[in-house]
Amino acid sequence: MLAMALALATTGGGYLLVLAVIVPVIGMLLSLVVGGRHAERIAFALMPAGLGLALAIAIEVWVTGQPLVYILGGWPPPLGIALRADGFSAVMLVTAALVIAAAGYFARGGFATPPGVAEKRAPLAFWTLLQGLWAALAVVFLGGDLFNLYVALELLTFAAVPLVCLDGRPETLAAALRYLLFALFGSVLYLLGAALLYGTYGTLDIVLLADRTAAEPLVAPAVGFAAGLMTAGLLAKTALFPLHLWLPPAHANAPPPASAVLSALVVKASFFLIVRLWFDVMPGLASAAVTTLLAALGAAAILFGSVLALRQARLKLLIAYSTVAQIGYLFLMFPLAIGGHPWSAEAWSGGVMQTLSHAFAKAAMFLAAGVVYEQLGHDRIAELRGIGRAMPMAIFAFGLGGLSLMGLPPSGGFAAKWLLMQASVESGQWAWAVVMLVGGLLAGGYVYRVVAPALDRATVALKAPASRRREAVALALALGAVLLGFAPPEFFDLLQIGRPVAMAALR
Amino acid sequence: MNVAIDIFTIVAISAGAVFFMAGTVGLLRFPDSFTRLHALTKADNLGLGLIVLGLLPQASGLLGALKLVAVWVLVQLAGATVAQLIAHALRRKGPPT
Amino acid sequence: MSVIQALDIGLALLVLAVAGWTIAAREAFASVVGYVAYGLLLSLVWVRLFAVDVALTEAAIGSGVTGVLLISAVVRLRKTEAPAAAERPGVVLRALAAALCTVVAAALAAVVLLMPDPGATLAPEAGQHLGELGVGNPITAVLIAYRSFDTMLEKVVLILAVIGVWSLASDGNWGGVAGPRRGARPEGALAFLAQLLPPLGIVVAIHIVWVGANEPGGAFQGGAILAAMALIVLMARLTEAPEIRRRWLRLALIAGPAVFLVVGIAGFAIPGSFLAYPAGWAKPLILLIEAFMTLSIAATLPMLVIGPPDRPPS
Amino acid sequence: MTEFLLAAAGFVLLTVAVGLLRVLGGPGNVDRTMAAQLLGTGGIAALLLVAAATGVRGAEDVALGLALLAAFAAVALTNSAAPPEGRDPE
Amino acid sequence: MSAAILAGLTGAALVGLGLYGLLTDPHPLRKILAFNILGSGVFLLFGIIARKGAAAGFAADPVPQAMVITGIVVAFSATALAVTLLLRLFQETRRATLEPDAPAKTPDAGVDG
Repeated sequence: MLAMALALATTGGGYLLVLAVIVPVIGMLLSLVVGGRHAERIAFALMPAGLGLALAIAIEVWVTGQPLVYILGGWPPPLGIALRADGFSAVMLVTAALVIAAAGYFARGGFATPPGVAEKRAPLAFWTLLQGLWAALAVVFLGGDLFNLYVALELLTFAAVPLVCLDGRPETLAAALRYLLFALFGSVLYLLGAALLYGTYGTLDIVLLADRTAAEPLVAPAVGFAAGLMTAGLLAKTALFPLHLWLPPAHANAPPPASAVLSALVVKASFFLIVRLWFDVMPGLASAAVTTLLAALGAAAILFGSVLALRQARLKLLIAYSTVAQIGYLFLMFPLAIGGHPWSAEAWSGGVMQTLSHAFAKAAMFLAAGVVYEQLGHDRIAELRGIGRAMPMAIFAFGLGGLSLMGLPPSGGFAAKWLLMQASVESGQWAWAVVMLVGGLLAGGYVYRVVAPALDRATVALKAPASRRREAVALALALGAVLLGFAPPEFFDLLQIGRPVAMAALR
Repeated sequence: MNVAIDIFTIVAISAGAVFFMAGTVGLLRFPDSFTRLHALTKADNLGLGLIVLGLLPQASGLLGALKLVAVWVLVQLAGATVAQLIAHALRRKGPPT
Repeated sequence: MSVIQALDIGLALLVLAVAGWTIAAREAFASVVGYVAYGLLLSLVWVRLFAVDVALTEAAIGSGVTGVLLISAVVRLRKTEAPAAAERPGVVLRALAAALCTVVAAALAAVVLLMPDPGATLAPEAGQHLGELGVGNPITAVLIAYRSFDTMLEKVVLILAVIGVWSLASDGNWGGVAGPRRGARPEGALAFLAQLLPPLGIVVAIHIVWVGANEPGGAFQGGAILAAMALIVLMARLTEAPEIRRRWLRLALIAGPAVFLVVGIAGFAIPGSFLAYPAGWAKPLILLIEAFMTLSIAATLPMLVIGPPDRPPS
Repeated sequence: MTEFLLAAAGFVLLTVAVGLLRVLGGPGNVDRTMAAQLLGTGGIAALLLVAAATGVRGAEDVALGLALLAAFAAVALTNSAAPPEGRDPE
Repeated sequence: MSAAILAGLTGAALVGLGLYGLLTDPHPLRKILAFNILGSGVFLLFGIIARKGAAAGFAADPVPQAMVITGIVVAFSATALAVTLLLRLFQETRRATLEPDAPAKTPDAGVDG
């Protein structure tokens, strides 16, 4: 009951959670009103503040060893809404702040308002939507109420979809429309599930729901059905195989900074909610059948996505299909991390590490591909020979990101896959380990397809002058993915704070 | 007194319902769009008027009655405009079907 | 079977029939008109469910404003219908989809029938604090007090949607005006309606916002009616929409969430919690927020309907 | 009285439903637009009757809202059907 | 059978209908319509849940009703964005299809820079 009482009252430092949400909201509103080049300036002024807030939240969670809570308006759940941050939320917030800052820094120039022009379409849209997306992510990671999270998911959709088609080419418009339809389908299913949960338990607060589902696990058939609907909806948004159809065209055609943010963060947001749902809200319902099904889809995604990535002719499509595959790894944590087994903590850390390292690695690779595209005027893989000399940092970033995708040391991807593999061996679920090994080999194949010819000694004709600044941004993100592999044990302790099973011991 | 009012309500509303039926019969039987339009906008608006009239004594206070009348006026206005617009559109399209 | 049951069953069948028409109609226009009729019928269902606030929202947004949006779109897309119809999946796939949807609907129906009655509720908690808030309409209390955070974010969703719609303009038209040029001769009847209706509509909208604190109504419903009035004036070409670069337009768009945020941040200082209202100040603050939310919604919805600017700024 | 009002509402709704079948079938878009008008009038009548019978507060406001928007479908149609200058000449 | 149960069954049927339209109709505008019907079915289920929660002198639980109001507004903005995207797609390609065939064959066509 201690945990319950804690979850329903504002904790010290809780106000940081509010600020983490409203800072980007204020930035977005101000950018729209002031307009012009100020939109970019406001976004840049607020990025360090957002990063600082995210770090402050992470430190506060780490120091207190407890999730942070803020009760909005002084109305405690079930009537009101709570914001909560556990270890997972905190690291996701920091990741979001870093990736968004990097994407923003990369986008400078590409989305600049030229002097003498009061305001241009693409820059204003990009900077306001980027901040809107940031706010949406903050609510997703901090929201403690399933309906509030529905609003957050919609915020995310409305910020992400227009980013896909900022250049207005027909294929990006079609990709954006398809993405929007999938996303709306996902949210409406999610909302339907939430309705059934409210009808059964009379609350949508995650902690209260967890308590009530634990007290009466299968009080009504509504609960299982609701969980199924919500999961199906969120899977459509996460683009888990076979609901991935919308992802490759959308991610491959968006402007590079948008692609980076979409693949690094936006698909992770709905994944984050699936984790919340099955680990926090209704762990009692996560039977072996459910978790195995999720992991089996994940395994199928790994194999299918990797093979398709191997066959793509365009670099950005290759990276997008690699996202389909890497999302699959995330779902391997379900059969391994559920429950209070000795290996669960490892699997949990592995799943979170995969989320983080893929975010950095994939953002780096999309930005690197953006540099390639900009300087060559195309991204046909067959014509990439020798670009390593022209843009060494970009290719190095791509390679380092690939290293993490393959799961080779030293990288965050290695740590993630190692932890997951260890858990699958310890739990006797060997099949997942085999899938991970095969997936790693296939990833090696598609990374090699790009890096090997790039390092060739050939000369290429460049269309645009090299931008070392942009290459450096990509490289910095890739280094972030590598650095995660050196995370100290304290970092893994942080990831465990608020993990439902760990919290159950407190009750 | 109450009975008299209730009888008034019943009579007015019944008459209104009959007009609605007449409107629908017109929609079904009239041969072309122009005449159907008449059946729709005229008969139904009258029907609504009678129903509003019947409900007036049952309304809660002056504001309620005022709102009922306003509803009727607005529907009249919409009906008149729509009849005009649709007739125009039909004429632009050529001979009625 | 009592009269009311017969009425309810009839209404339900009618709703389903019109919805079925909307899905199955061969021509898209027929489908859209079916949807408009469907929205109207739904408001009746909401009244039967004692959800007058929802009925108002459905009437104004679900049927009215959405209807305008869809009808203007379907007329422009007429030529795309035949090619799209050729892409229709085969009978087997459709039968499979139908089976899947039947299973989902049946399961849902079973779940609904098995739900406890009376069910879980927050009505007592919601009613408990109405006194201290000074409002009589519990839905307003939920929207502007208990779950005000959702309401504020939802308005941000609307603003992002406007930015998304605007972002689909061509570069040259950025900052300009959306919608048809003024001066195309409006139909006489339409001009007449567009001059007569808005004053009445504004009165109704203000009434609905004002009573919203205690009776059904509120910012969303009132704002939607104002938006509809703006749309009819635009459709009659009595005036043009503002250029999207106008500062006042953008201020109107963000006014609602901005006031929400200001009140919310002030709440940090005085009652000590974000979005909390100091004792005794709740009602005036709620009315203040409602007023600005109404303005914002009235500005946002027409912008979403008329689409991206299609003419360069003057 | 209540029963009578409800019966009247049911009757109006029934006539509306029959009329709806007729106009939704066409033949043209303009005919179909009458469906919205038909429901605008009949739906409002049924709504007022039901509200009077069940004593739901605020239903007049819904009727007011519907009445304000009653002409919208027809206006939107005639407005888009006549292509003004400056829009795509379809 | 109470009005609430009936509305709930109607809602369930509407969800099925909307889902079918969303899955099978190839035209994006029809998909958008189907999405709206699906959404209104979900809202009706919220409505029945609210009605079953009648308590403390209220005819219905206000919390789900307020959620429906939020939901209707969000569904409208989604419709508006989707319709605008579709119209723009039509303007560019004279077609309204999501099938990625013709434009995708020449990935670099029309790229500026």
